[in-house]
Amino acid sequence: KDDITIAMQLEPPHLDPTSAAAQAIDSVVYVNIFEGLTRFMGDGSIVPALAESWEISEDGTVYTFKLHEGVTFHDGSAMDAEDVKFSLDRARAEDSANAQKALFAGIDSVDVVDPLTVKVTLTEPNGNFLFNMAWGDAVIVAPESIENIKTAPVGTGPYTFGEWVQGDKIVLNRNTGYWGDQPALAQATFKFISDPTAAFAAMMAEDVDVFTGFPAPENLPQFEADPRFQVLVGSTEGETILSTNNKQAPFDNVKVRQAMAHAIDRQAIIDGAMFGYGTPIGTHFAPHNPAYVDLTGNSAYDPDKAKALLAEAGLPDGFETTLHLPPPSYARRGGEIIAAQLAEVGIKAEIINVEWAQWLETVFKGKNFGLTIVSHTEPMDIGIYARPEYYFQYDNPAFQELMTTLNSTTDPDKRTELMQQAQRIISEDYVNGYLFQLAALSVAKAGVQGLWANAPTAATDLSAISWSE
Amino acid sequence: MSLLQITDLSLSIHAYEILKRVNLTIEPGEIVAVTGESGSGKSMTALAVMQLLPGGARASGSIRLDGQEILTLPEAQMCALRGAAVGMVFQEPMTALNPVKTIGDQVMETILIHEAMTPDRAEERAREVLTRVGLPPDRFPLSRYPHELSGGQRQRVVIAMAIALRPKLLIADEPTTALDVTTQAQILDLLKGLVQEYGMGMLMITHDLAIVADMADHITVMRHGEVVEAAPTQRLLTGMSHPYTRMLFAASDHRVTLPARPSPAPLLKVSEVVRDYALPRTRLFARPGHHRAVDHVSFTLNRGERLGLVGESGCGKSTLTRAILGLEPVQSGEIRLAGQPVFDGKRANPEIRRRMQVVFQDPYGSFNPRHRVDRLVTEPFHLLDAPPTGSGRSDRIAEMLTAVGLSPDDAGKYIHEFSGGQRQRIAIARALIIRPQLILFDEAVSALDVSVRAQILDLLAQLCSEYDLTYLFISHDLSVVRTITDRVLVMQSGRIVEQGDTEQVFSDPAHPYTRALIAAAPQLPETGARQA
Amino acid sequence: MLRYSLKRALSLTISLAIASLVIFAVIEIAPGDPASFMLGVNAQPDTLAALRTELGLDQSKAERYVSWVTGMLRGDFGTSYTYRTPVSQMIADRLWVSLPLALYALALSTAIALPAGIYAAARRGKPGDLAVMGATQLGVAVPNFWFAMMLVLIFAINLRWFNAGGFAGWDKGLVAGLHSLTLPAIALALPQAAILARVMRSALLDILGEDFMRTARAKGLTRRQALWRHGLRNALIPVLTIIGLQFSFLLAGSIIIEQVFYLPGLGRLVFQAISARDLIVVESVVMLLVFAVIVVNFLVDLAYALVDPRLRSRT
Amino acid sequence: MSRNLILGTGLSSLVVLAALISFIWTPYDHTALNIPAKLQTPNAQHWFGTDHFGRDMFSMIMVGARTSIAVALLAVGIGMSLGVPLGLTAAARKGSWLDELIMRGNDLVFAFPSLVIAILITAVFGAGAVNAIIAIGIFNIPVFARITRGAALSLWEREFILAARVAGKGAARISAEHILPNVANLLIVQGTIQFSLGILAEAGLSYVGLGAQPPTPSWGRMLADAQTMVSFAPHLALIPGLAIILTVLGLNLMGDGLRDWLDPRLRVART
Ligand SMILES: Nc1ncnc2c1ncn2[C@@H]1O[C@H](COP(=O)(O)OP(=O)(O)OP(=O)(O)O)[C@@H](O)[C@H]1O
Ligand SMILES: Nc1ncnc2c1ncn2[C@@H]1O[C@H](COP(=O)(O)OP(=O)(O)OP(=O)(O)O)[C@@H](O)[C@H]1O
Ligand SMILES: [Mg+2]
Ligand SMILES: [Mg+2]
Repeated sequence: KDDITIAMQLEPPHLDPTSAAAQAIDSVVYVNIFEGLTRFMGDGSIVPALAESWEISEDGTVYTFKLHEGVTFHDGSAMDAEDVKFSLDRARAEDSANAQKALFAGIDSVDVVDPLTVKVTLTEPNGNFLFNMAWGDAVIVAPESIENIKTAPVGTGPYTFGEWVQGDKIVLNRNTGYWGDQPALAQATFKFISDPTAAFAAMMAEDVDVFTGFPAPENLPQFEADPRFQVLVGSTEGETILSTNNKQAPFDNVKVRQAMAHAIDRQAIIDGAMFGYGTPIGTHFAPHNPAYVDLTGNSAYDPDKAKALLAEAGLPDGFETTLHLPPPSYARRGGEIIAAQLAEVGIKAEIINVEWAQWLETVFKGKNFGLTIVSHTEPMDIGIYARPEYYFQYDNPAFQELMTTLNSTTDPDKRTELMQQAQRIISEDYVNGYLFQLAALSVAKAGVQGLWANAPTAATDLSAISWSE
Repeated sequence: MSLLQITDLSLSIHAYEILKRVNLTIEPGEIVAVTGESGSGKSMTALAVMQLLPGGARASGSIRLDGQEILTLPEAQMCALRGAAVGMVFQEPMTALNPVKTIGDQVMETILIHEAMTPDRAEERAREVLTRVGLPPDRFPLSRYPHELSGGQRQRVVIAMAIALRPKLLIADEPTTALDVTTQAQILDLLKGLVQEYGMGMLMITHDLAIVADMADHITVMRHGEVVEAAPTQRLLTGMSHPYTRMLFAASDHRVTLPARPSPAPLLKVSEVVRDYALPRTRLFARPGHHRAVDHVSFTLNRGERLGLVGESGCGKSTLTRAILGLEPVQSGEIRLAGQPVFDGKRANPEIRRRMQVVFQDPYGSFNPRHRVDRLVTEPFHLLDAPPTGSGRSDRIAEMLTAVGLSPDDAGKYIHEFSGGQRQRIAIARALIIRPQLILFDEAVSALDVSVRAQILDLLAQLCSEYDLTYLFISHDLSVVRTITDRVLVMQSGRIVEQGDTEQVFSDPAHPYTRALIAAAPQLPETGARQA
Repeated sequence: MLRYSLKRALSLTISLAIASLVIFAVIEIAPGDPASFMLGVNAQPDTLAALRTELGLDQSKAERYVSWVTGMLRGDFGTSYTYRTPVSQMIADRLWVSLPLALYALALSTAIALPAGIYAAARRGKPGDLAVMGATQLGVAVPNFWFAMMLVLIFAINLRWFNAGGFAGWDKGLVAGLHSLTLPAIALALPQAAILARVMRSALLDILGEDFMRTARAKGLTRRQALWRHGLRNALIPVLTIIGLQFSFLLAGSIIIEQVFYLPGLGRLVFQAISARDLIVVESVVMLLVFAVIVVNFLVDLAYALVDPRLRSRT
Repeated sequence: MSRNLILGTGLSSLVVLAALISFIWTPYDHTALNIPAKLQTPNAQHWFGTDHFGRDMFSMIMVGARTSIAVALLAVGIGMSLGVPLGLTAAARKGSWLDELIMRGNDLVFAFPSLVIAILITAVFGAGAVNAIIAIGIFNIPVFARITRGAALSLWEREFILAARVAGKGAARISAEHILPNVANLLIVQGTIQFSLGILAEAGLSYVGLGAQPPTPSWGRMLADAQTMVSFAPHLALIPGLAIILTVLGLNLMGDGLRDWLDPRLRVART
């Protein structure tokens, strides 16, 4: 068997990873169709991809990338330094639609040295630069394919785009002209099944071979008990938090935020909403990251303390607020539980179920909310706390200062220390309610091997996958 | 051996006894008429012969057709008899035919069920039969649907289906009640001719004694499910032995005496009235056509006069009534009551409206079933500026109910607690309660049994002397109009073709249409009953 | 007949025009900007503006309504905001699931309901009738999506006779396609069948009481013959009405059932489009659904004329 | 009173009773989560078991009845209070442009399946019980308008209406005094049926998330929540499903029974 059907919850809106935030795009195309200079591995490490090697100048501002030889795009044209320059310049251009423009913000210039050498000059040293270049938003695209990139992507990866039946599936085929090792699977079909029941049914019926990001954790025990299947539980970069509108009264009072933090029983949420899958977090940082500090103690479940804090804040009878819940079950179910827990201490949170579009409109853009539950799945995104205009509106100059320092620091130990300091600040400021790290839940047929257990970034690395005998 | 011999037929439906020991015999070529008031069991007797009784019916006794016992015959054999040996014609030609099948199909069906033959041959037979009943296929193709035929024509199709296989026995249940007099005469002639020609026996059910006397060789009178009298026509007409039979005959030719009419002083003047109904558009953007229901009608109704209006169904009688009442606008002409127009511009004139009242045909549909009699009767008070209230009101109600022969206590009852005749009395009370100058009776006695009809006519005559009534009496029943009116108008297709004193018109009709109408109406022969 | 059809066609056109206006107006006031949804959380204002221009969102409402309607008349439903593909193409793909499903369900429910109704009417008051009527009472009361869940539980999860969801695709063959539509069709059809059977029965019973049925019996037809030859076609008139009305329920039902079985049909499309603020898709699919109901009722009106000659001759 | 009527009234009153009692008493607080006690099958403490949050299903069913009844009842109310006057007006002005306008308007609304109305409404105002009521209510308007007009038209042909016109009464007065009382039975029967359809519609809307929002319990949402768990906790789906079925069944039986009881001649177009 050399083909595979992989199901996931969300269908990509289009297939250009460089002009949208949708994770679903990366889940299909990242390292399959498109590759960047560097790439993520399943364990989160960054390794060379199109760039064979690189040199970093002494002051840390000039990166000289040596490209692999003989790499061609799927349309047959050669991938060279011009393409890299084009891709990076396109991403950082004024009118760029890139969703992660910040990744490229520090680039001062991109210069073609020779067809296989590119020099990237930064305005200041950036310890994250190679990491940034591994993102799906930084993949190398062919200038002549830009026109149709959204529906007929052309990349350098081990798979070529086959067909897309909107609302149903996308088919990828093995790229026989791939510059690297030939992958084991000749064909891969991505099916999009957002409904948890249908997900369960499709798996049970063996319609699909793999389901990544399985949406119904309650069904996992059944798969575990079934010899036909294997269940992979890993970690994602998704910090699931109870985002709080820090500018809105009474949340502008740290006592109130602290009270809420103590009113929440994380374990109940993990058990009730995620059926036990998920790691409690006490700050906005992934627990599998070496720099992580366990700060859950700052916000231990203690309703009495919560009530006392509320009284101190002048709200002995609690208050009313809104709780906007986007569609994923961590939010919808978790929201119901949190609302009930908050009610225990006198906080009446009115649940408002919203679609993502509405969420973006009212919560994210409009900042017209009290509370909301979201999983922030971008890797290493603690930097959002340094943006006072960001939807939860945390404005702490000290923290902003700290982030600036962090960005210009390249020394690993120093960086770790700074990151830990940052974790502590937001934890002790109770900026948001920190709930749990979203688990990466995958179900696969017993014979599938090579799947990523963890999800350091949204990706389905097809070349790693194969069938056992 | 008789063709049909019914002996001691008793019938009950669930717990109700419907027929009690009915006896009846029909010989080939003989017409036996069964008559009697509504609900007396005439139809049930016929249905028992067909074995098409409603669910829950249990029959005992014996029905022999050509010597064969029918009551115990298995359903399959009964099916073979129906349509082949016994044919049946029903009352309502409008509904007796399947609306979605052509008349040819429906006639052919009778033939094809019973006799194996090619459809072509059956079609041939159907043509013959339809021609025989007066629907020659060149003018009435077999492909016509029932709704494309008039009532009389449909009844002919029903008859064609019943006689297609020349059954030995033909049962006709009120075959002409739904038709107007001229058509009725034609259908009766057709039936009589068929009986003679085919030598069939015929069981004819009708409540119209004039038809009975005219058609039947033998008469059976029923009442409450029992045969009260049965005899050959001649003998029965001359010597009715049962008082019920005598009463029936007397009532069906009931005459009343009206008080003398005062000297003529015009009350209602109808001049050149035209009433058009718009027809549905024939083409999308064409001007819609119209149907002229009332066509330049003019007449005068004097104070204290009792005016009749006769004409066949659909000639425009009710339309004229509605126009006089000011319920519908007229297209041209004028209607004045006591010198004032009924219409005040486009709207009805309330001043005039309150001087007129009306009594309708249907004693069941004329009342809101949810109101009590007092409320029903006082509805016209709405027309008064200062309607009586309190005891004044109840006194008026009591007075009116007494006047129409009911008790003041009836004011608290609902309408379903009254019989048809009583309801018609209440309708009269409602019309009288505001003492109108003019009352319109639109077929006010047509739906009633003869005996009840006689009572209502008596009541009217009595009220005429008590209240000096002026009325317009509309009916298609010539005998009723003849006795209850002073003067009569004859209407044909929206026009008044003749008018004059009632006796004058009836004894010496001037217009051919009037003559045809009178000739077609079956006449009850002189019998000894009238003196009783 | 022609005039009748023309008149119905005219009122159909007017209805469609008003419906399109209503739909457009409602969608217009719906909050949520498609462009900002598409670009996600970190969108830059200038990028947004560029996208809005590209999507035509910066035109006036009237302009957009006109171009939408005239586009539809040409079969061009515009371009999906999220997928960037022609909406007509997406709808056509989905129709290949939704339409067969609706027809399958309609066929199933008719095939079950009419015999059941006839059977019950012919055995009025007898145990057979009572059993059918009892079953239909229950059938009417069962929510179709719950029924669908139970079907999945029994036939897909426990017995594994059918897939619990998804659509095999017609390219795998007619049998495979129908196989994946079978459970959804049953879930849709049975509650409908219950209603239809009741209507069929009561229509037949009404007809059985008609005078012409007695005439038919008097000709010598057996009860059964009379029922088949004279009863059925007349009873079809109310049944047709209900089938026409049911169509609207069938569509609504199939939107939900598509959710349960995860079928890539129009229902799912409209839900997806709503959550993605793909308003042009929402508008077009809703318009299509309304169009379908209106057209089906138009066809039912025409079918009346075929069944009932009285309407036909009102030329 | 027929067996249907007794059985139907019995079932329906049971549900109404449960809804009413839930205002003053439920075995447990229906909002109280008890996650360690989740997914229990029916037992002595929890008669209908517990859901995935450990909430008491019996209490939720009781309170859910409240939601179902309130939504369906209000929707019927909207349908009746707008549809009946429209139908009466159309009948009184039969053949006029007003009649034509009302009936074409009806056809138009009828062309929008209730779910589509709900989708449109929620697209604008967001999901919620009120919007479900409005959606179902709008759908009910043409139902009542048609049935009222149909019945009223045949009444307008009756002679007692003619008698009332002869008594000088205007169309509005006649409609109120004579037509309405005589279509009341029909409306009661149709109202029962629409009520039961409303319960089904509410369940359907809540199921797809367009109905009542948490924490308001709703049978349809309970089913939606249960969906991924049917395979290991079937009671989560069975119990709300049966609650819906029995309620609808009760109302339908009651409607049928009422029809026979109030007036055997009335024939209601069942849709
Ligand atoms: N289906 C039925 N079930 C019960 N009783 C019935 C049924 N049909 C008729 N009857 C009763 O049987 C009796 C005789 O009815 P039948 O129809 O024979 O009367 P009729 O003499 O033909 O009257 P009409 O002149 O009005 O036709 C009546 O009292 C009637 O109420
Ligand atoms: N509302 C209407 N629209 C169109 N045509 C009508 C209408 N009412 C009556 N007609 C037609 O006008 C003509 C006269 O009808 P009308 O009711 O006055 O007859 P009639 O003499 O009272 O008959 P009957 O004896 O049957 O009561 C008929 O041809 C009828 O079809
Ligand atoms: Mg009779
Ligand atoms: Mg008349």
